[in-house]
Amino acid sequence: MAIIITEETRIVVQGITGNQGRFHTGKMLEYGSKVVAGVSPGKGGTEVLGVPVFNTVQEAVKITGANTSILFIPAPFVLDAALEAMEAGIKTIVIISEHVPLHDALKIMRVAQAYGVTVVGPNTFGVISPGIAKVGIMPNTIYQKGPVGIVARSGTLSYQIAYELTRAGLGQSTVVGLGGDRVVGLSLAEVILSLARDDETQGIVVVGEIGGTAEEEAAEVIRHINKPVVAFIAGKTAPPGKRMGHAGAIIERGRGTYQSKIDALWNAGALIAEVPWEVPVLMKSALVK
Amino acid sequence: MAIIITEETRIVVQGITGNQGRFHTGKMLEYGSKVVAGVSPGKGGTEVLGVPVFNTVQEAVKITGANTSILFIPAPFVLDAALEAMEAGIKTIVIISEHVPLHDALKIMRVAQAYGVTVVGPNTFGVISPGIAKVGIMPNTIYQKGPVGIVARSGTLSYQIAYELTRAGLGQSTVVGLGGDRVVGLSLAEVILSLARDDETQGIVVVGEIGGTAEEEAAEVIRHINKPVVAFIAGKTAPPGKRMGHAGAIIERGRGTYQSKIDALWNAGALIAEVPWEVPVLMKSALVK
Amino acid sequence: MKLFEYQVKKIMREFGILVPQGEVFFDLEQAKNHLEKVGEGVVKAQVLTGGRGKAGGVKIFSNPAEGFKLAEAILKMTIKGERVRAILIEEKIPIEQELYLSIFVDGRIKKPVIIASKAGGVDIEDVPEEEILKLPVDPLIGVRNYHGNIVAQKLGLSGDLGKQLTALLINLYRIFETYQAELVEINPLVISREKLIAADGKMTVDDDARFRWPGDLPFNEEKTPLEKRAEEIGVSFVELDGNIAVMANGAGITMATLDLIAYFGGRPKNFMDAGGGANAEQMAKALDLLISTNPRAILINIFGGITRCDEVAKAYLTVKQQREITVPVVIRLVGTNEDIGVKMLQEAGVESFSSLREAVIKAVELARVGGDN
Amino acid sequence: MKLFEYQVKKIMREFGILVPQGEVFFDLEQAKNHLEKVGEGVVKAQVLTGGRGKAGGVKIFSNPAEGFKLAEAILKMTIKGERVRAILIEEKIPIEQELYLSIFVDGRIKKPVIIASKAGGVDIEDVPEEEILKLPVDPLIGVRNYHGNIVAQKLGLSGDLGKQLTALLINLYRIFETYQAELVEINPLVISREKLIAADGKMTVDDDARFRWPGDLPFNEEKTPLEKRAEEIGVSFVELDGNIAVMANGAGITMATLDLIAYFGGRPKNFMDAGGGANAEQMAKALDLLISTNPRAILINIFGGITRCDEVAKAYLTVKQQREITVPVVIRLVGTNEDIGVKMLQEAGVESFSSLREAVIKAVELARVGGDN
Repeated sequence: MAIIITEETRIVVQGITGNQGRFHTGKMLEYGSKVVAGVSPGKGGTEVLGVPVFNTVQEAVKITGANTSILFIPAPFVLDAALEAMEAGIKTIVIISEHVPLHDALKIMRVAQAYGVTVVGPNTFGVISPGIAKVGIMPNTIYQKGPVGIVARSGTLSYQIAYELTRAGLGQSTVVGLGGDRVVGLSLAEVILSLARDDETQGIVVVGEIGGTAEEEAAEVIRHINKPVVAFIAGKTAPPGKRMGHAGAIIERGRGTYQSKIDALWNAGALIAEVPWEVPVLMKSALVK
Repeated sequence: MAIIITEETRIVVQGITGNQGRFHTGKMLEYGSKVVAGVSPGKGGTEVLGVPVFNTVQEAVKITGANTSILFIPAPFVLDAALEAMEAGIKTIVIISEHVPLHDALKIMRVAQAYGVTVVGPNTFGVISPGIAKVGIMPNTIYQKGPVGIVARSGTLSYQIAYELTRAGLGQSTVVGLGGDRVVGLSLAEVILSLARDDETQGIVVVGEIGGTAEEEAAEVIRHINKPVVAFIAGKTAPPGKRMGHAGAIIERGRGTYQSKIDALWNAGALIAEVPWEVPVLMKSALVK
Repeated sequence: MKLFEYQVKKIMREFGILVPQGEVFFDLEQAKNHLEKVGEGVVKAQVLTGGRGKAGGVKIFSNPAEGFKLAEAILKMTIKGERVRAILIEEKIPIEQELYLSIFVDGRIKKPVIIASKAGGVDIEDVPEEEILKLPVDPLIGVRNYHGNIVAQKLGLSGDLGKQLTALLINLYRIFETYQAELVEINPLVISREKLIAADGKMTVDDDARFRWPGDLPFNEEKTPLEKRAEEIGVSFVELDGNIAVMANGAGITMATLDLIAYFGGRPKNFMDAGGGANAEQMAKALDLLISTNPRAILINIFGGITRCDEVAKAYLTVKQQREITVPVVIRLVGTNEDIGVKMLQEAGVESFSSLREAVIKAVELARVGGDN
Repeated sequence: MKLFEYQVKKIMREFGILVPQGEVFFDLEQAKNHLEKVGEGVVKAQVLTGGRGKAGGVKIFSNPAEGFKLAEAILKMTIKGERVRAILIEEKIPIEQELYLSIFVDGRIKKPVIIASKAGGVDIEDVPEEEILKLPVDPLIGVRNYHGNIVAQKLGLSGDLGKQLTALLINLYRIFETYQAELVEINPLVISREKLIAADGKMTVDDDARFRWPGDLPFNEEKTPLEKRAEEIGVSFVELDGNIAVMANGAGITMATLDLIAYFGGRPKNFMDAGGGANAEQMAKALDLLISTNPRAILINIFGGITRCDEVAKAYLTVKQQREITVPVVIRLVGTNEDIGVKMLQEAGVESFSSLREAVIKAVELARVGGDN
């Protein structure tokens, strides 16, 4: 079945007429994703790469049956776009945009909770269920359908790990990017739980990094699941207190360190990869057992 | 089991130190209701009629396990009190207060929906499950445990009907006052559905009035239930366009007339009482069948 | 409370919504100079009821003399029983298209709803459902740009007009929230020289939120002296055209009492809803007021909940002591402190009923005995 | 971005929160007159890092001469690597009790949380959990009176102080929302002569919401010239103390690259996160900047997603054409347009890796060859 993105996923691209929206719509179509609609106020009635463009999400949903939205929207307008999608009945929203104001993210997540909507991101590379569809901006070429679910806090590092897995002959069920911001929708623990319940997933790879306490909370979940979990955590040698590109990577107050994450995951029964190319090795040996 | 108010109901009175709060706390206690706490900011640590008073609902819930709140709060502060109750984990809120601003009621109902909270009122006489408990301001003496559920839009008229039923030997399972405002929590249709599912309820009495379209919507529900429904609708001779005491009773635009309500209910299979004392007669004959 | 068009338009102007240039006048003299100045335009009766256009309350004039004549006539009009209290003299604007737009509180879904239609300038009730957009608004989120996009789409507005619509809609919702409205309506919203202009404006504000209205809105609704007096006492009062005066406690029971009077062949003259928890003093005053309307009979129907029967008895006995009551009074008392109340009345030699049926029949009978009308 | 205490207190004052009287000075001369005037008080170093008290950055003076001496000393201080940029000279207030109060964004529950404790004036991390109230706030509802009641209760404030607390908390939340803060903190919140006074104030505002901040907040965080240059280019740059310069795309992969360099015994000198989708021109400038820091070796690790490998190759070749590159550069290219990028490099005689492992080993080796340090 895969998680989040399935055969039933019908995608509307919000901001389809922008550079990024147009480019990644093409890439998603190439991958076989069902991109059924685009939204761009004032551009309704036109087409982008054969995809019909609507003025409102409401109309897109009504006419095309879209149920999943991906946002390529300038940060200040993401709140509006996400609210519009939720009110129009969209049930999964993937927010690619970076630099979304924190307070806007709070409002989005609160409304999503009230509406029963799954939000991925902001500042995520998206979600891919190889062989089915991708709703995101990850490269099309590195994934392969298979038994390993990946959940990652950062994009490029997860590409590296997926690449290593694929090269080792371990395909993926679903790969989820949580997003690099302080407030994001799906949490590490939630995705791990979903993957644990997913029939197609046999093993789970956690791609974490220092900062925050997501990995420590995920450990509490990992303790209770029956599938092997392999974790790689970046930032072992990162200097304390330096911003490593995004806010999630601030080490503060002794929490969220490399060691506290490794300890928590190890104690919960996860296998720890010290370098990225150890991930497939550990997963293979765990799946054989 | 009864509905809304059951054996598990543990009541916190918000505004317990005011005149009304104090008076009706006494009446509820006399009736046997489990009033476990009162809330009155700044009066925490005192008691009212033996009921401990707290500064906050949060504390009252934590210490007494209250799950149901009744509000005797001046109208301008009802929004705050209701939000406080919901955030503190209260799952049923009965708002007695009149003249709650309409926009505040909108916000309360929206938050209640998000939190999964049942709201009765505003401007209601409350709910009573005879023999179990009452959360409201209805007289203690007119009810009797029995098989008839009553749902009413107005208070005193429902007292009259309950009185007639009791005198005729027909007790009540639960009596629900919806509240007389334009925006209230539970709707006529919702309560009818709950009563239809309630084991203890064998027949349902609808006490309606002109104005609005609640009875017309309720008719859609009545069509699908197996228990007899007897309806009495007030306002047959009310002059169009006159305010009959509260906003719910404005007849406008030809909708919500006596005739449209009677027709809808009759067509849905309800029995129509032309005068209040016909209600027990019709109910008795229906229950015998 | 309903607002007059001129009040609504003043508010709209303050909130950045375009309205025709215009001025309100409460008497003819004041209007005269203005009519000379503008030369041509529209005279519009200021009333709270709808349908003034059909009643001749809106007229176009093309010279000051004509304007003066129209203003004079309209100021003297009574529309659906409501006297015209002012006139709005407005510029006449060229109309390319008429649309409909409103926000109102939908009690069924418990949300504000935006109503929009291309069919403006007519009664929205007469427009077929499929030509009307009903867009619910989450009250915790309010109206945002995307609502504007959806409405603009339905109204067929694009480009600059679409942007104007979005801005206007957001402003309309600001008015709705600021004035705690139950309804704000623009009908017609006209397209005139590539601008969206509110050619008319209706608004009902929530009396219960009066303390939040910005500034002081005057009380618009006219009350009769009796209604005013009742309001002072703190009860609600409605005049009808029969001969039995009714006092009851609560809207539902009051209506049911009127129905029962009719059921038994009587005719209510007026009624008073003493609501929940009126005290003896209030009720005595209310009773005094009822007596002063010279009914053939008075029916007091109290089912005590918050209202206590002893207070009702006390009120009646107080009035009886203070003045001679020549009109027959039927008292029906049930509920809270019924025993005390009934006993108080008995001791004073006053009969009371516990059966509603019997009380109503008695009142109808007494009114009939009292005379033919 | 963190704000200085004096900025936070200015904002608090504007929002009706009581703060001690005080004035900020950026040089000693300006402070002199003020010290003469006030006679006694407190000199407080203005830095963005915590722990200035322990570092001697807060001192009491009881006469102008003492104040001057302290001000002079403090203005010259460097606290945890941060030079003192200003001093705040404040009145000394009598302290009856010290409390803790803050609002911050809790990413785990995705809500603002009010943190309150009776244990003020100390590091909140050192206060036992059970002495701390954590009260989530619904971001669609905000802070209301009842939140104040709950917090006042926990802080043991009743009567007038309880009311002050509620008002203060609501104002604090207004600041939190208005400035789009991640954190607003008052530690200690003191009770002084029956008033609640914010004796210190910390605030971190969301850079991504800069366009919403009212007025112009100055950029507070000091950057090195290299960091400033990187910011101009649009990449993020951090200086470390090793000898291998790293350029990668994305925070996670950048950190992982540093880890791998350490894993194979190398030491990163600095790193640059080119993030998502930097173009050839940006990357060429970034590379130029890296070269200018004179590392022993440069490791470029690109996994192309939005970033395209051909753009990376183009950037490298552009720089190579424009200047002599004496430092060895190891390029690892995988992902979007990998084939094109690799071919471009090959044609220019530049080797590239697809294996991350081999690339890192090579870079560490080259840095070692390049010298002892």
